[in-house]
This record gives sequence, C-alpha cells and structure tokens, in this order.
Amino acid sequence: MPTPIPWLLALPALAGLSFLVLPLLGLLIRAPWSNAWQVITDDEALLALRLSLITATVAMVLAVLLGVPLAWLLARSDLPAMGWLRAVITVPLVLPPVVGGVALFTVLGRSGLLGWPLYQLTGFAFPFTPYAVVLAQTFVALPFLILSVEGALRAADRRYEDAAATLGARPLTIFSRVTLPLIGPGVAAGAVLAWARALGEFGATITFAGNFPGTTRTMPLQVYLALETDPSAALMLSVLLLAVSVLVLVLLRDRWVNRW
Amino acid sequence: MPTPIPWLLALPALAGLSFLVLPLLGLLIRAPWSNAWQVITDDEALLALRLSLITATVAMVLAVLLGVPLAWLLARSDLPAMGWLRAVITVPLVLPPVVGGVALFTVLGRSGLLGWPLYQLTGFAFPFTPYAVVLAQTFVALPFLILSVEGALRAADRRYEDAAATLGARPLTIFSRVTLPLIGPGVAAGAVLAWARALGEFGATITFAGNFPGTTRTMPLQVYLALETDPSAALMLSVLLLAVSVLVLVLLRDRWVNRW
Amino acid sequence: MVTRDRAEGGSGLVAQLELQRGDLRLAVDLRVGPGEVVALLGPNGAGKSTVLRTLAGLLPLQRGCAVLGGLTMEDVDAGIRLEPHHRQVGVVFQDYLLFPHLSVLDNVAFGPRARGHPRAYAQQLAHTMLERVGAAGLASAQPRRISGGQAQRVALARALATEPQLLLLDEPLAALDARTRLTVRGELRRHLADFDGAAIVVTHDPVDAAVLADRLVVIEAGEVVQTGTPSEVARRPRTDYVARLVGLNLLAGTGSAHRVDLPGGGAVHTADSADGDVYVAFRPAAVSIFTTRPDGSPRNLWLGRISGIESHGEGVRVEIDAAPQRGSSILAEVTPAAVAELGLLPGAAVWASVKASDVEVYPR
Amino acid sequence: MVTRDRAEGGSGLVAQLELQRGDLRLAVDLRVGPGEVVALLGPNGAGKSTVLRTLAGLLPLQRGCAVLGGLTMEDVDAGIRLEPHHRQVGVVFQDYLLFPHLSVLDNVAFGPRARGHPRAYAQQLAHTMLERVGAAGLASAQPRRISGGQAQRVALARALATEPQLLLLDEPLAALDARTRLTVRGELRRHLADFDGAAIVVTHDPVDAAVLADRLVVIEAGEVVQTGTPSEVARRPRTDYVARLVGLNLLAGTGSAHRVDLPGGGAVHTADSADGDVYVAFRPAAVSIFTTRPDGSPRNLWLGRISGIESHGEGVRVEIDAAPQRGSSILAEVTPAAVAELGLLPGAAVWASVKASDVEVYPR
Amino acid sequence: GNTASPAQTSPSDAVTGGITVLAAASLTDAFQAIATDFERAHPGTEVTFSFGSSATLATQINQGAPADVFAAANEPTMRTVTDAGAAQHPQIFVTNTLEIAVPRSNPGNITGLADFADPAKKIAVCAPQVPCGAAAQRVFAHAGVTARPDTLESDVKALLQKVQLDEVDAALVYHTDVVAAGDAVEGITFAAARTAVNRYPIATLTGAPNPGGAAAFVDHVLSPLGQARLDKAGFARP
Ligand SMILES: Nc1ncnc2c1ncn2[C@@H]1O[C@H](COP(=O)(O)OP(=O)(O)OP(=O)(O)O)[C@@H](O)[C@H]1O
Ligand SMILES: Nc1ncnc2c1ncn2[C@@H]1O[C@H](COP(=O)(O)OP(=O)(O)OP(=O)(O)O)[C@@H](O)[C@H]1O
Ligand SMILES: [Mg+2]
Ligand SMILES: [Mg+2]
Repeated sequence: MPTPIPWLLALPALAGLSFLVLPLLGLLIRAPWSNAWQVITDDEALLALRLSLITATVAMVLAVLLGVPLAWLLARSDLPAMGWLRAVITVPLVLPPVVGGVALFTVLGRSGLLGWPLYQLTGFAFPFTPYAVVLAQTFVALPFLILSVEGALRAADRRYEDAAATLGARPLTIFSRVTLPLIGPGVAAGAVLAWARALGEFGATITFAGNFPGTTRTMPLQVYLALETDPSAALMLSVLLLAVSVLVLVLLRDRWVNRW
Repeated sequence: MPTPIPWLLALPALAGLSFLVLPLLGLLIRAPWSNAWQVITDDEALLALRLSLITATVAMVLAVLLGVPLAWLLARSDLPAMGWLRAVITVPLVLPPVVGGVALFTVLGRSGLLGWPLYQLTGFAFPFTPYAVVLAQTFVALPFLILSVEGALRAADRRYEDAAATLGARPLTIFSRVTLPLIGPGVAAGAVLAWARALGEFGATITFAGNFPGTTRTMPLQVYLALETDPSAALMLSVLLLAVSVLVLVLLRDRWVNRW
Repeated sequence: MVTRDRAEGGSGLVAQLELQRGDLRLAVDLRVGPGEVVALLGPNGAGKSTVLRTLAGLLPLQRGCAVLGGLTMEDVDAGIRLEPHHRQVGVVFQDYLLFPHLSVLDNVAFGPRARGHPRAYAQQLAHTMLERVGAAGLASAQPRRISGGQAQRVALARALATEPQLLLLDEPLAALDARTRLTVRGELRRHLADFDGAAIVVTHDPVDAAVLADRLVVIEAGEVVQTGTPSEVARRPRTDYVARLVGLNLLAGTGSAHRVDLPGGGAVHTADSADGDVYVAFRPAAVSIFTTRPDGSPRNLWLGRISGIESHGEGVRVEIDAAPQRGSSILAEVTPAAVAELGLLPGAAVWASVKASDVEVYPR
Repeated sequence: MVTRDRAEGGSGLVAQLELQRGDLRLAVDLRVGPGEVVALLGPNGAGKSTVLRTLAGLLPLQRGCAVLGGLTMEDVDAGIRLEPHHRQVGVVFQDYLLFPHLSVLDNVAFGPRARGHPRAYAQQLAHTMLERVGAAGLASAQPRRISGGQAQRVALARALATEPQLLLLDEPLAALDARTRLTVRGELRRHLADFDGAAIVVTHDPVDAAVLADRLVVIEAGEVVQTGTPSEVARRPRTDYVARLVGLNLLAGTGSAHRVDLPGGGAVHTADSADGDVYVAFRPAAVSIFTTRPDGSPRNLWLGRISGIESHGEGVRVEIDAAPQRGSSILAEVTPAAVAELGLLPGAAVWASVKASDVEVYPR
Repeated sequence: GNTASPAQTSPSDAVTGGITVLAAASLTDAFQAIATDFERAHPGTEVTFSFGSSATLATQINQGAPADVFAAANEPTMRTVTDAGAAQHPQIFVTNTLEIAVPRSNPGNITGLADFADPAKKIAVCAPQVPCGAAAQRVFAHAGVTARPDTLESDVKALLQKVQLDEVDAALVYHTDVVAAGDAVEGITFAAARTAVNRYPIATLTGAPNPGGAAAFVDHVLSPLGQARLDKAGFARP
C-alpha cells in the first residue's frame, strides 16, 4: 500500500538526504573532469583500486566469519560481563585509526605479543604486507559488523529456534539453517557497512601496513599522496573510488533485495 | 534457557574477540602509566575531551533527527530509484574522511554552494567553528545510523502498523507511537554507532573545522598532534578517550537493556 | 445496483470488492445493514481475511467500491480512497497484533487516544472495555506475558474501544477456551446487538456463526457461493463445503416429480416434488444402516462400503462410499451401540436407507 | 511412583513437572502410555502450552523429572537434562512457526534433514507427509504466502515428519475450517493410531478432544483437576470449567440416601443413593421449563429467573439464575418452538424441573 | 650535519636489487623523479617508496619496517630513529623555508607577516607540535608579530588545501608547497623566513636488507643530479 508520507517526516528526511548528497555533488563539480581519463587510467591508481577492492572484500569476509559468531555470543549469552564486553567491542570505533595501527603493532608487529614468536619461528611478520592491510581493515570494520548483526539477532523471533530444536537440529544447525537465514538482511547490512568502512580505511593502514605501491597502497592512501602532489587529481581519484563502490553496492543490494 | 555453545561458533567468536581486545590490551600495556596523571589532567587534553563529548553527542542527536526519517523513507517507499539512493547514502562511509572534509567545503565552506550566500548575508562561515566539528561528525556518522535503522525497519512486522491504522492513527502517530518504539533497539544501536564514529572522527574534522584548542580541537586531533611530539603521551590520551567512551557506552547500554 | 443505494444515501456497508492477490481472484459483493451481523465463512485460502483487509483500507481495491454509512470509503472509478485511519472501521486481527511495547490497558486505549481523546478518558474507556471482555485483571500486563486466549480478548476490547461503524473480526473466538468462549460470545453478541453499525465476523465454527450472525455469506476461491440466514444455509446448503460445514449430505441431480436422478446413475426419492436442476440434502442421522438388505417403507436404499468410522459427540459417524452413486459418499450417524451390535468395520458392505420425507429438495 | 516406573524401564511418557513461571505455579503429573493419546484441556492461562514447552525441553524444570520410552529426558535431582534436539519429541506450535525463509516442502524436510537423512530422502518423506495432511499442492509455496489454516496443516506435517516418540500438539486444529478439520482430524487420528509413541493434544474443543484422545487431562491454574476417558469426564465433571466444557450442569453438595443437600440451602433428589461429599450433574436438555408451577412426577422443582437465552445448534439454551439455590445458575436446553410458545424472556420467573433419574451423582 | 660524504660513486655493478625508501610525503614528486634517474644509472635496481608523515614513518622504522633509507622532513623526527639505533649518520640533503600562501586573487589583501595579527582575517598556521608550526613560532617571534590564527593544522598540506579552497585568507607554508600547488595559490616571501630554515635529513637504516643499495641511493640524492630534481620542486640546497 502506498503510504502517504507525513511532512513532519519527509522534511527532515529530505534535509538529511541533501546533507549527504550535496557534498558529493560538490565533489563531482569540483573534480577536474578535463583530465579525468588520465587520472583514473593511471597505472598506480588502478593498482591501488585493485588492492583496495581485494583487501576490503577479504576484510569483509573475515569480519563476517569472526563477527557473526561473536555477535551471536553477545546476543545469546546472559553473562553479566556482557555489558562491558559489548562496550569494549564498540571501542575500536572510537579509537583514532592511527592509534589503532599502533595498537595492532603491539600485538601483531614483529616485536608484538603474538608477532614476535611468529617472527622467531617463521621469519614472517605481518606489517608492511597486504595481510597487514587486511588486518587493519578488519580491525576497524569488525565492530560495525558485530553491532549490526547483534541488533538483528536481538530483533529476531527466537521461537523459530525453539521450533528447529524440537525438529532435532543441534545448536550449530539451528544457527546455520535457521538463525542465519532469518537475520540474513542484518548480516548483509553489517557486511556492507564493514566493506565500506574497510574500503575507506586510511589511518590504521598507513601506520600498520605502510604505503607501498602494489602491496599496501590502497585507494585512500593513493588519494592522500595525490593530495600532496596534485590535489585536484585527489578529488578525481575519490570520485573514482566512490563510483566503484556505488556500483558494487547497487549490484549487491539488487541481489539481496531479490533474495529477500 | 542457557543454550550450550557449539564449538564451531565459540572458536571464531573467541578469535574475533581477542582480535579486538588484544590490541587494546597492548595499548594499555604500552601506555606510559608513570606520567598518566600528568597527561590526562593536562588542561588541553581535558578541553579536547570536553569538546569531543559535546560535539559527538550533538552530532548523534542530529544524526538521529535527520537519519531516522530518512531511513523510514528508504525502508517504506517503493520508488525504483531507492536502490541508487541507498548506495549513495552508504558512500560517505567509503570516502576518505579528508576528502569528506573537502566535500563539505564545497557546500558549506565560505565559498561553498550554501556557505557563500550565508557568508555574504551574515558574515558567518561554518569552518573553524565548533559547528563545523558537529557537521563533519554528523556527515560521517549519519550513514551508520541510517543503515542500522533501515535494517530494523525492514525487520519490523508491518502488520502492527496496519493494526494502528485501523485504530485511527494517522501515519505520523503510527510512526511515533508504534514504529519507533518497536524499532527502539535498532535506533539505539544506530545511535551508539553514530556516537562512537563521531567521537573517533578525525580526517573530516581537521579538514573542515580546523584544529584550534577549545573550539575545534577534539580528542582525536589532540592524539594525532601528540603522536608527532610524544607518541607515548598519545597512547595515554587514547586510553583516556577509550576509558571515557567505554564508561558512557556501558551506562547507556544498561539503560537500554533495562528498558528493552 | 450499488449506485442506486449510494444515491439513496443508504446506510450500513455496501461493497463491491474486486482484486487479484497472488493466486486468488477476489470478486465479492457484500451488503451489511446497520445493526446487522454477517458471518463470513469459507475454506482456508478462500479470501476471507483478504475481504476484511480491503474493507479496512489496508489493501486497495483494483475495481469496485465500498460505501459505509452513506460515505464512500473507496471507489476505484471515481478515484476515491480513504486511508485506513479515516475509516470508521474496527478490526480484530487473526494473530491479535497487540503492540508489544504497550501494556494491555494502553493497547486498548490506543484507539481512543489516536482518535484524539484525552489520556484519562481513553484509559477510563479502555478499562470499561477490558471489563466487558472479562480481562480487567490484565490491564497492567505486558502482551507478551499473557496467554493466547487472553491476547485474543484484549484484541477484541481494543477494536471495540474505537466505537467503529463497521466491526471486522477475523476469527475472534478461535483461541478462546470453551468456558470463556461462551461468555465472550455472549458478550460479543450483546455488544453487537447494542451496536448501530455493521459487523462482519470471519469464523470457521458454524456454531459461532449461528449464534453471532443474522446472515451468513459463504465464499470459496474468492467468490460468494451462498448467502442466507443461518437456518436457511443449514437447511439448504449449495456447495459441498457448506454441506460438510452444517453436517448434511448433499447431492445434485435432475428432478422430475418425486424422483431426482443423479448424474452418476443413482436416484433419490423425495417427499416434495421438484423439477429441473435441484439439490437434495439429508441429515446423517436420517440415514439408517443395515448389514443385510432390509424390506420396509424407506424409499431410498443404497448399497455401499464403509470407508471411515469416527465418534462425533455422543454418536458415531460412518462414511459410506459408492452410495448412492459411484464416486460419491455419504455420512450416516448412528449410536455407538448400533456400531457394536452390527459389528461395523471399515471395508464392510452395508445398506443405507433414507426415508423420502427426510430428504430436502430445492432448486439449484 | 515415578521412580518405580523408571526402574521397570516403562515406556511411554512419565513426567512430574514443577516450575514457577510468572504468576503461574505449574505442578503437573502426567503419564501417557505408548500409543495413547491424551488431550490436555484447560482455560486460557492454565499452563497447557507451558507443559508442552517443558516436555519439549524448551523450558527447564525446577523440580521433578520427565522420562520418555524408558529414557530419562530430565531429572532435576539427578542433574540430568537432555537438550531439545536430543529428545524424540515433535511439536506443532500454537502459532505455526513455519520458517519463513524455506519453502513449505523444505520446512517439512527440515526435521529429517536435521536428524541426518540425505536431502533426497528428506524431501521424499516431506512430500508424503504433505500429502497426508492434504497440502501437497503447497510444496513449493513460501510460508508467508499461504493462509493461516494452510500454515497449520504444514506445521502438522513438519512435526509428523520427524517420527517422534512423543508428539505434542498445541491446538493443532484451531485454525482449520470445518471441512478440512474433519479430514485432518481423521488423518491425525489415523496417524496417532498407527503411532507407537505417546501423544498430547492441547485443545479447547471438546469434540476434538473426544475424537482424538483416549484420555483427557484437565488442568486449571497449573494443576490437574480431572483426568479420565472422554466419556467419564463428559459424564462426571469435577469442576465448573469441565462442566461447562462438556455442557452439563454441576453442583456440589452432601448426600444422604437419595437426597443431596446443597450448601446454599436447596436440595437435589437423585435416583441413585449417595452419602457424604458428592457432585450432582445433569444435562441441560434434561431440564424442563414451566411458566406456572407444574404438578407431576419430577422430584426436583426449582423457581428461578431467566438471565440469558441463546441459540445453540438446533436448540436454545436458557440460563436460569437462583436455581436450585441462591448464587448459582443452571442451563436448560429447550426447542425454539418452546421458547416461542412459553414467551420466554430474560428476567422472567420460571419453574425448572429435572427428573431424579436424569441426575448423575458421584463422590467428590 | 653537513654534506661531508665523500663522492665515492660506487660502480653500478655493485648496486642491485630492491631498495625501499621511507620518505616524508612532501618529497613525493621529487623523489619519484630521482628514483627514475637512479634506476637508469643502476640497472637492476628497483626503488620502492612508502610516503607518509615523518612521525608515522619513524614509528614504523622503530617497529622494524623492512626499509633501507629514511628521508625525514625534520631533524627531531630523525633523532627519534637514530636514538633508537635504527639509523646512522643522517645527512641534511635539502632545506626549505616558510612562505605566505594566499588564494590566487588574494581576497584578504595580504601583504606580509603583519597581516597574521589581524583577527578579522582568516589565518591558518601549523600547530607548534609539528615542525612547520615550530618554525612559524620562530618567525613570528623574530618579526615581533602576535599571530591570531583560526586554526593550528597538523601538516602543511592541510593548510594549503584551505588556501586553495579559499577558506582562509593566508597560511604559512613552505616554499616547496607553493611551487607544488602551481597556479592555485600565490606565494609571498618575507624576510624573517631566514630565521627558521627547515632541514631535511636522510639516512640509511641499520636493519637495511640492502645496505649497498641504500648507501647508493643516499649518495644519489646528494649528487648534483639528485639536487637538481629537488631544486625543481622548490627545495633549497643545505
Ligand atoms: N501477501 C500475499 N501475497 C500474495 N498472495 C497472498 C498474500 N496473502 C494472501 N494471499 C493469497 O490469498 C489467498 C487467500 O488468503 P486469505 O488470508 O484471505 O485466506 P483466508 O480465507 O483468510 O484463509 P484462512 O481461513 O486460512 O485464514 C491465499 O491462499 C493466497 O493465495
Ligand atoms: N514468557 C513468560 N514469562 C512469564 N510468564 C509467562 C510467560 N509465558 C507464559 N507465562 C505465564 O504462564 C501462564 C500460562 O501460559 P500458557 O501459555 O502455558 O497458557 P495456556 O494454557 O497455553 O493458555 P492458552 O489456552 O491461552 O494458550 C500465563 O498466564 C502467564 O501468566
Ligand atoms: Mg484468514
Ligand atoms: Mg497456549
């Protein structure tokens, strides 16, 4: 049924919309379209875009794999410590990303808590590798996924899980065949958030992974460098990043909307 | 009923948890506790903390006021353009925050689309004022709120709205007295996300609002500056920011959990 | 037809509902006078809930119109459509749909509040309504803490509290236990009697329908197949569904004087005479069963085979296949003692007889 | 008692359920033999659904135990508790709870799949089960696209598909229309008859209970108030709720020979003799109504006032207040013709009489 | 330090493999040109850069970044690395001086350093914690100007961006930034700039995987060819 839209809702909605959309339009207008082709077909830019898309996607997958079970734990367990735990999980949101990078060093750096034994045993260290990019992005993106999924889990009707249990499904089966499909839209929304956050990640990446073309220089880092040398090219690069992500999001959304 | 936790879920959940918590512990260990008191009672630091808490809270309120109606529009309207609109709204997530600041200039700066007439008429310009901090934070936080709330709206049972309509409630009444209370947890989760994102906001703030003690220098900016001169003091400041936000989040959570 | 009524400013509900929804093609004409109670019956998926949703304004018509108390709520040709909240229509939903975030009292007070009454008055009214349905003790409870049947009563109170001109009830008594059902049914009937407006009750229970409604409307697959007073419908069912519902055996045939020929070859003798396309109906209790061919007065005597036996109230229902014609079956109701004496078992061949005077015959 | 049974490895269900939930204090002993079907009756909020949830393992006991087929599912003292998925218990929930993301077929195949059967076999089985409940045509439909009654049938098929040792049905027929109800009830009965396990059916409908169950267990406010075969319960109700449910008038008194004295002052004469605390019960149809004091054989004759009249099936039920004693009321069932002839109206004073031979008397 | 390094340009055959250079972001353009020259002069080498803020790079080096050369934008940052023992013998390879940057049409009518004291004008300078801010404080002190900035930025690029967008009337940036910004901004030189010359040190790292390559690259930066590239970007010789 086409609901009539009350003005008291439509007005702030439109205000919010323009607040988000106008700056993007401004960016499009400011961008140097004359040398657009040259900027966006630059080898370095394409390399950075490719790296960004790959790492952000891997980070998203990692975030889903780690975050969905954690969200489930948060939503379903009644331990009194959960309030604190939940707050702790929200915290990486607040941490300035550069500090997040430093924090990652303390655990996964060559002389970090876990990084040191790893380095001693295998000679491998995470920092300055594409793995570091993925880790940095996962670190900042994970909380978004967890909070989205936890919200969806709390809103879901638990009686379906009861029904599944009486049909002989063990907890893991219930989780994968009932809970997860039911909260599908929530997981999808969380994954989109996580992907987008990973794609835009800058501070933790440049600190923990460095800024090496082809291995750790993602699009945001490329934009940062372009700001140093050619600010208008930086805008053009941002527009490229935006265009690609809008495209991906629209394609994904359509898939999901069709499924749900 | 205390559900037994299947290992296949508990293991990734614990992995995810340690991935988030260990870096924070590392940070705590690295932080220079010997001069902790001095760092965190520093006038500048307290000023920055105060500004951060105020601006992030205002930004959260603004995000709720603008974002909830927008999310409602997205979730309830069937326009074919909605897929694109939704993608566009996700985009500020992807935008490197510094570019986001530039984008804000193009609209609200002294020579921006709306900022220029405002400046000509009143002599007032947003940049370098606390308002600019709030605007920058709202810009980056709004998408988080919208996506959370939209997810909650989609998951909500629309038949309650039908029931309210047959009881004589007009759309706005339905929204405020049925829809909103029903999606309360979703709005709360979105507000927490938005608040945390606003509190940690760095790039757009420093670009659009500048960095002046007392008016626009928020905690993340303070941390960033400290990194330049005294990295260990920067860690201590981050710990302070984290502690305050964990405290606030725990207090808020408890309120909500009691209500819901 | 509808147009004329509107021109006369006729009150009550006059509706011509047409729409396609999934597989269902709904085309139902309904008129419910002020003060009249119509029971809407039909098998699952017939479109009963859909009719209620269109009248409440929750589902737009694709053709037709709906006029309530002289006010056009919807008219597709004229481009008129009132939103649900502008209609004087109260609904009790099939799944209760009590607002989980409001107390029971506030749920009931929601309608009066939404229609602009002050809080104190609304709560007062809500209390009265809750008392009326015998749920005053639940006023401060949360809906998720009350049992299914209690929720149904509160939903009823909530719908009544808006004092609608048209009351729609989607199986309002389905979840009530027998004792409460009697009480609430009585209350509901009394309330409907006091009530100036029109009321439509969807129900599966013929007893509810008979007690509550002045007239029955039976729909199947989106179309009205029979209407009439409960006793008319109970005496002269026109479809197999209705016949089962009211517990009659129904056969269609061609009458000539006192004999109705069935298409499958058999015939039924009737006391009344009838010509042309007719239905014949008779009660299961009017069917006698014999294990050997009896000699006697009953004019109708058919050989069949028992396909099912089940107890039904104080009697036993026996389903007899292949009688009075191939491919059909009839029900007989006998006493448990008879079953035991005759040793009736599924699969046994039996003779079934019906007196001609027990057979009702009426035109198709 | 329970212990002995377990020691013998007794099969079927033996359960002693105790828990506190909200206002409800549940303390119910249940035993259902293999192949036996027990109907659980009780007013709204009595704890029927709660009993089913504890047996399914969805709600832990606070005291007591539950043993199924010799296997202890739960024993609070021994610290034993099987998770729901380890119990051989199938449930049909009151609100269907079909998984919205699976097709109807996959809903039914879910149980066999979860219990380890290969996909093809599970789907085959699911098809069979859907056919059994007459919903094979819905196999590929989405649960949210089917009507309430259809959903109920699918839920039934889903629970049957796991071949449980204990089948729990929470009002399985409540949303079915009359025709489907007859069919599904018959099917269900047949399935329960084939079935080695125990079954518990929660229902509000005494007909469903009588048809489906070998034995009735009536609970009120969390406690068992009466058990017995349908006919025992129907003949000798022990609480007001049960009496209403089976449609009898029930009074409690003290018997001495052929006279039962009621606490409020009146007396009932009975054909059978009884001493001590007894109940007396009689059918509404056994009550005759007179507008003037009759002279005649009936030993029981009471003056009262009509407080309600409603049609009930083919007859009319008349509620008479203040008979046979102050503060009580009885129901009489008369024909519509009698109502019209006597001009019965609410408020009228009438004489009610019952023959002593129509009164059943039995110890409290 | 000074350029006392002996110009012992090693034979090209001695230098091969990958050389990883961590450099201050302001060196991006010049160093990329230098790398092209270097790779041509030493076939078989490949120079990889990681540009960032000097402080971030220093943190990474102290965390064991696998790099050969570090070029910082100021001496204190280099000192944190040498103090940690991660680099040796830093050498100053270029200097840079402050300059006033104004939007192209100079809407604020800025003429000199004195305008920085005008509260009516929108003024941006670096925060005292970062090198350009420290330098700015020195020139203000020397010129006797009480600056009234509206913002204390954390790096020069942020200043320049605001000038380009016409959001501030004047900012105190480095000469090289004005050169890099091209037409978009105008530079105004002032005398006191001499009092705060910023010096860029470069050093090979102790843990360098390719010490030979590292030394060769540092030498190349200090060579006339390298200096010419830096000249073009606006840097001055030490
Ligand atoms: N949301 C929907 N989308 C598409 N088709 C629908 C939808 N809801 C119902 N239908 C179709 O309409 C038919 C009738 O549904 P409706 O709920 O009106 O039946 P009903 O008569 O109320 O049945 P019941 O007695 O089981 O409640 C369904 O069988 C289905 O085919
Ligand atoms: N989640 C809950 N929390 C607290 N109390 C509850 C909860 N669910 C049920 N109860 C209590 O248990 C009582 C019995 O509920 P239950 O659902 O078992 O009743 P029922 O006999 O199935 O009723 P109905 O016939 O209406 O379905 C309720 O009246 C309520 O007081
Ligand atoms: Mg329906
Ligand atoms: Mg129940």
